[in-house]
Amino acid sequence: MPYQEEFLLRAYRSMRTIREFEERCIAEFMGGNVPGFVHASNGQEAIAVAACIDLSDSDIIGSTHRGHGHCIAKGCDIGGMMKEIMGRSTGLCKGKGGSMHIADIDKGMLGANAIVGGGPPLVNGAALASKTLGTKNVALSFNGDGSANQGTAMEAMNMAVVLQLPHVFIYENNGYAEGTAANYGLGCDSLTDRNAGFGMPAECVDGNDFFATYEAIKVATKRARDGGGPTSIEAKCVRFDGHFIGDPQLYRGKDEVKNARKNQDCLKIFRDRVIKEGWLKTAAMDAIDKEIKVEIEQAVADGLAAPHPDPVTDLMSDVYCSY
Amino acid sequence: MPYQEEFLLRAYRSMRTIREFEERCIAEFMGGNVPGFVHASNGQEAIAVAACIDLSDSDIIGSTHRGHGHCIAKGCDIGGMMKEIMGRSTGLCKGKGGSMHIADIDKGMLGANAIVGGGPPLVNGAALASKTLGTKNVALSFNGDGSANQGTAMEAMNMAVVLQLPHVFIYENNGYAEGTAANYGLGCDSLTDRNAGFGMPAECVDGNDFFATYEAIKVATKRARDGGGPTSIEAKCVRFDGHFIGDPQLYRGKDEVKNARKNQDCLKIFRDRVIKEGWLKTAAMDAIDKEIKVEIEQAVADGLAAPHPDPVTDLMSDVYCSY
Amino acid sequence: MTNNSNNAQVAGKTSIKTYRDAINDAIREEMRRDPTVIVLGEEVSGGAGCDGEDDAYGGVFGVTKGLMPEFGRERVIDTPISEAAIIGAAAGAANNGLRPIAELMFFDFIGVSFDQIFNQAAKFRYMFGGKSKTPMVIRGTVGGGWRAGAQHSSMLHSIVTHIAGLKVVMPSNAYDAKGLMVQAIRDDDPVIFLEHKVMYDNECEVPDEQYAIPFGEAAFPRQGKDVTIVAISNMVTHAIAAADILAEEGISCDVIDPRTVSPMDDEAILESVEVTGRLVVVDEGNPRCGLASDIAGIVAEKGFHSLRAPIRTVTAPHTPVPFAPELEDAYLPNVDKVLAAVREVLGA
Amino acid sequence: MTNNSNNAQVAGKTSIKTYRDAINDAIREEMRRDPTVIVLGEEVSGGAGCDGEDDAYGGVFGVTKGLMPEFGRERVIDTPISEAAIIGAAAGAANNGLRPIAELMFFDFIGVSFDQIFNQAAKFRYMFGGKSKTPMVIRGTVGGGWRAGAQHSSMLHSIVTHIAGLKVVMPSNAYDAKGLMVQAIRDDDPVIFLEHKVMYDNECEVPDEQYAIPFGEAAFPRQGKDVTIVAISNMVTHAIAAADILAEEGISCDVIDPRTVSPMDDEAILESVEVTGRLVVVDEGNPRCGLASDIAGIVAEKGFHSLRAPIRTVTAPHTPVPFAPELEDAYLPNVDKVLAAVREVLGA
Ligand SMILES: Cc1ncc(C[n+]2csc(CCOP(=O)(O)OP(=O)(O)O)c2C)c(N)n1
Ligand SMILES: Cc1ncc(C[n+]2csc(CCOP(=O)(O)OP(=O)(O)O)c2C)c(N)n1
Ligand SMILES: [Mg+2]
Ligand SMILES: [Mg+2]
Repeated sequence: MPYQEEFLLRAYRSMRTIREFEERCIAEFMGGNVPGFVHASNGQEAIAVAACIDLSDSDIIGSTHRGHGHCIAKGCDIGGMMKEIMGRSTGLCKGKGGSMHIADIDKGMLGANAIVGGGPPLVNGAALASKTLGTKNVALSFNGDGSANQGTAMEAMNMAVVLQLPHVFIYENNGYAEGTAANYGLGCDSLTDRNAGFGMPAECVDGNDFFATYEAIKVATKRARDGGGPTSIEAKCVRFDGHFIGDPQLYRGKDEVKNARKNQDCLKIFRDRVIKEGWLKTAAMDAIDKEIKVEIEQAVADGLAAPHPDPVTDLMSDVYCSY
Repeated sequence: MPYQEEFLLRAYRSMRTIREFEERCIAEFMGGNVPGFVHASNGQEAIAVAACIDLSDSDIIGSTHRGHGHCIAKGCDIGGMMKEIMGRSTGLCKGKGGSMHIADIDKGMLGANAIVGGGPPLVNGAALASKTLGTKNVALSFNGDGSANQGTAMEAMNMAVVLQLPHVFIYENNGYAEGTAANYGLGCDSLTDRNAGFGMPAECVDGNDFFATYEAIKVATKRARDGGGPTSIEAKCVRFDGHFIGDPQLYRGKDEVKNARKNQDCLKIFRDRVIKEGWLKTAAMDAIDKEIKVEIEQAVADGLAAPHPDPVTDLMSDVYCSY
Repeated sequence: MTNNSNNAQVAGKTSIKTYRDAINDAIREEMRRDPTVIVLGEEVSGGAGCDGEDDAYGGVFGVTKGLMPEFGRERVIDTPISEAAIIGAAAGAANNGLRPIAELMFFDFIGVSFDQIFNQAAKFRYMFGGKSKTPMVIRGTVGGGWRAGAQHSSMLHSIVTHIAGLKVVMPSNAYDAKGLMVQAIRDDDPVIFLEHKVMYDNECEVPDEQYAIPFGEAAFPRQGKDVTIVAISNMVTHAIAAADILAEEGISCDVIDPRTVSPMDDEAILESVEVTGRLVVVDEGNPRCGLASDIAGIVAEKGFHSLRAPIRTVTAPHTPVPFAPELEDAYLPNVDKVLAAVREVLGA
Repeated sequence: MTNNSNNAQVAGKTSIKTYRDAINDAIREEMRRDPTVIVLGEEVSGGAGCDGEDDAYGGVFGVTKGLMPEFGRERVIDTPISEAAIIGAAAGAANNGLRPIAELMFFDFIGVSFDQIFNQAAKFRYMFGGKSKTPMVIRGTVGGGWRAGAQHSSMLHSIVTHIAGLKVVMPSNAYDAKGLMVQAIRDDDPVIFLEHKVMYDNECEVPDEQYAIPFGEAAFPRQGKDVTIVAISNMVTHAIAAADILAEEGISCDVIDPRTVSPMDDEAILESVEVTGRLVVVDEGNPRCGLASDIAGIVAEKGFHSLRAPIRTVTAPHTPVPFAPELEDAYLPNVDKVLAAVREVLGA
């Protein structure tokens, strides 16, 4: 068995937690308990978990507007996340950030980013700190097919090569940037080839396949840690929900989502594989499913009960360390 | 003879005019007659002329901080240019622009640009206007090896492909961005390969060879005009002078410039070729050299005699068309 | 005319229209009239390259809905997520015969496109000695109230107002939105057109035909003689509400809506302060180097002798926009804050 | 202490130093003291990948000269021309244990890096509920006088002052430049450090040892009771010259140099105006939503009852910076314009 049981269970638990968290987020948003814009990552769980499962808290990730999955995969507390997304003062960012600006520096989660392409230059910085201080930490940025076209992302790739930074660029190609096809926004035939042109190893994987994604990122992470510089990994995947929660998704083909949920569900594919290979038992995974339902239920209940920020003191604090 | 004599003489005249203009600019700058920063393009004449010689006034070019050669090749009046560079009110931009912001809209010269990477998005716009209005004009942007790393340039390339704009991206790779080697700033091995990754035809030519450069750009321009979208042409070349006039160039290798002036002078190479092939006579070119000396002499004299702008009326005009 | 509409009167048929539809109207009619007008930006139509419906969004706020079906993808252009390239394409096209309307989905995205706005489009005319014109509009949504957090809720109008070469338009109601958009499209200079996202559904009576409202002419939604209240964009809503409350107490407020903040109708403000002697400025932006202190500074310089009390500015605090509803509500200026400021300048 | 130096006194050995060298000193000593301080930007060393000399530039204005030979390319990092990536790398590194000093060769280049400055670095602390710190310095040259034209001569300090989360430092002399740079590096928040390019060769007496000048404390290069002149960066030079001329006529000016414009020492200004009753603000930036009107606005709000005359602002006009020397000279505030303004507020 090429993977330890503990590892497989951990991977499954993490993916299932994301799925459950996102589905519940959607429900709570619809129910009016979550303010603002929320971008759910259900469908893309395998990539987040494949990327983060081997990382330590001192490794760094930089995320996107669609960041819940990355947070959970990196070990952020789901209670703290739910409170943050609900805008409560005990949330991960005291309710000041919200879904699009969630961060947990202690866990090496440098932040979601509501600016498309905002993350990769910052993750270069985390990687530069690792290189300068000799800590051997790696830094991973999550990017979308759409954000690939933002100049900041492209500059960051070139600079990562020039400075040989330990930065793994992960591109989650879910086929859409809002309501625009990835194939339209990207003028090239292959994002992976385009990224390879920047002078870094670049690989394209099936992001619905946890194992394929995991193996590719593992190689890239090791290379980065060993001083071999950046890598680009494009993971093709499916966005199960709208661009934002509430998006009517008129631009999607008939039955596209239905079929994807049936045939391209990374969780189902994982389950089928580990069962087929005899690596895990159905019962073990079902048990995890149940546990997680309870955990998420608790997170929501705690979130709804959590205190709201104080409009006077909380509004004015945390702008500066000192002024 | 694959080229008409008239064409060859025109090409030579244009290149020689640039050379003479730049050398005189350097002298006048050193003599205190030219204020500000000036970036001379001597050494790179073949590219400017190869790119512009077939263009009409309604075709558009967008230039860089190193823009004199592009202006001259596109047909701007050297008298008006010299006055502009000297800051006189009868200059091409009334003395308000200067060397780094020289423009001549009537000649399809959209402007030098003091912001590295500032040009290509704008040239996309010119190309878009051509496409939308169906004018069949082409638009060319001049870029450097250094500006290739600016996100704006990369965004513009992708957008040009997506919208299939008639835009030829010319990269003058002169080996340096200020005092940084092109090979350092570009993480990739080949800028041409990187640009090809964006989904456009990309070719690398010897920019010291007028003919090679001309032929490549001709194909690209035709493709653009015929609705075939953008092309990238990288032309390797040599910057004969400093980054700016007055640059001590400590970063350059011993004898590098001397050798380049000897062996990689595009004007010499042109002369040798046309004589070897029997396409032109030495005397014809020598005659042009003499004429141009006189013209430039006149441009300088006119420039020095030209009126200065009026500190009251000229300062406050031309901010808006109406306010 | 309803509450928020302007002082001007236009003959002809009118309809009750939302702010969103008024802008859509203006653009559509100008596109019909003038084939050089184009629209470009992310999701301005939506559905590009997709299997489902075209014009799926018509702008994420639906402002450009219906334009692509009428004018086609050649004139209503969905772009990659490349704001610098969007603005640059608009500016370059504007120099070459088109009148582009570029959309920044959220004006917060000026960060990735600012050079093309302030160093390029804004400066062409001056740098080139008056020889070029750049007739383009940059539309962007501004402002808080949507719980959209620090990177999607900013105002930022003060930053573009600082830049010579840009005109800055901030309609506070549907009537003005239409007339100012028509002017923006017909104007030969780069115009920043800022739409406050909480106002998209606000309605008022709007003439069916096209009309242009000149830039630099304030509107006077309430007239009075005790205190001048200058407010902009959605803050006009609060200023009017405050004025109506104060009117019942016998305090008469002169509410001025500059409508365009560059150029700005300084004279209207100075003339009003000449009468009232008291000034409150309400602006949702941050306070430092913001529009509120800009107006205060102008009056302290040119209208000093009229002033009978300290000027009071009502702005957001010097913080980013917080996410939590309680915090965002506390962050934003509102009717109560305007009332308090007016009472202060009167009581002082 | 020479003309331009500050009110504070420091014991120990001093030398006559240029503004350039004072900044270099501050950075070098901090880099010696603290291994987490790094420098990055275009040409901060120069010669990367070339056959000739290393440290060929040491910054295009020579400010970082000598740092690379001492600290190596690992800590003095030449970068590609990618300002967004430069600022992003600094911000991300600052969140992860380094204290980067990023250079924007000309501060005019904020256009291509502005998002990383204002939406990222400036907002991290607030958005993340106080859980991160971003100790970074962005150095940039500002200002006119070099005939560098519209895209290399801007001030732009008002734009960053508008942004909550940024501190903005604008030293007017070598003494302050050193002390403020030391503070900037040691500060735990993002600091914008703006160096006026015409001052690099200005000299004054500077202590050899390191000292930090706290932010938000104005300097008082001239004291007086007839009129308050607030000036910033290179405008302090003109304000002092004007004050010295007026002193001979028996007019005593209180010249205030805020040194840092965010945070700004409002109190020093208000206290001075309490005495003088008259205020002139001199700022090289553009007028609309600029620092001059910001200060005027603050005084019109908080110091109104002290004022005995209209406030006068002396700024650049509402135009880009022109190239031709005559035009640029007319564009820039100068001693004559300050004198005229002072006479106006006194005569009025
Ligand atoms: C600079 C910027 N431009 C535009 C947006 C609006 N926007 C938010 S997400 C998004 C699409 C991103 O697509 P992609 O990178 O593929 O990520 P996905 O949503 O598919 O996860 C857009 C256009 C933004 N937030 N920031
Ligand atoms: C945005 C921006 N960054 C930096 C500069 C400073 N600068 C001017 S030219 C230049 C080098 C450009 O190199 P390249 O593109 O190769 O053009 P070349 O000078 O070789 O013609 C730099 C860094 C600038 N003007 N604009
Ligand atoms: Mg996507
Ligand atoms: Mg070069």
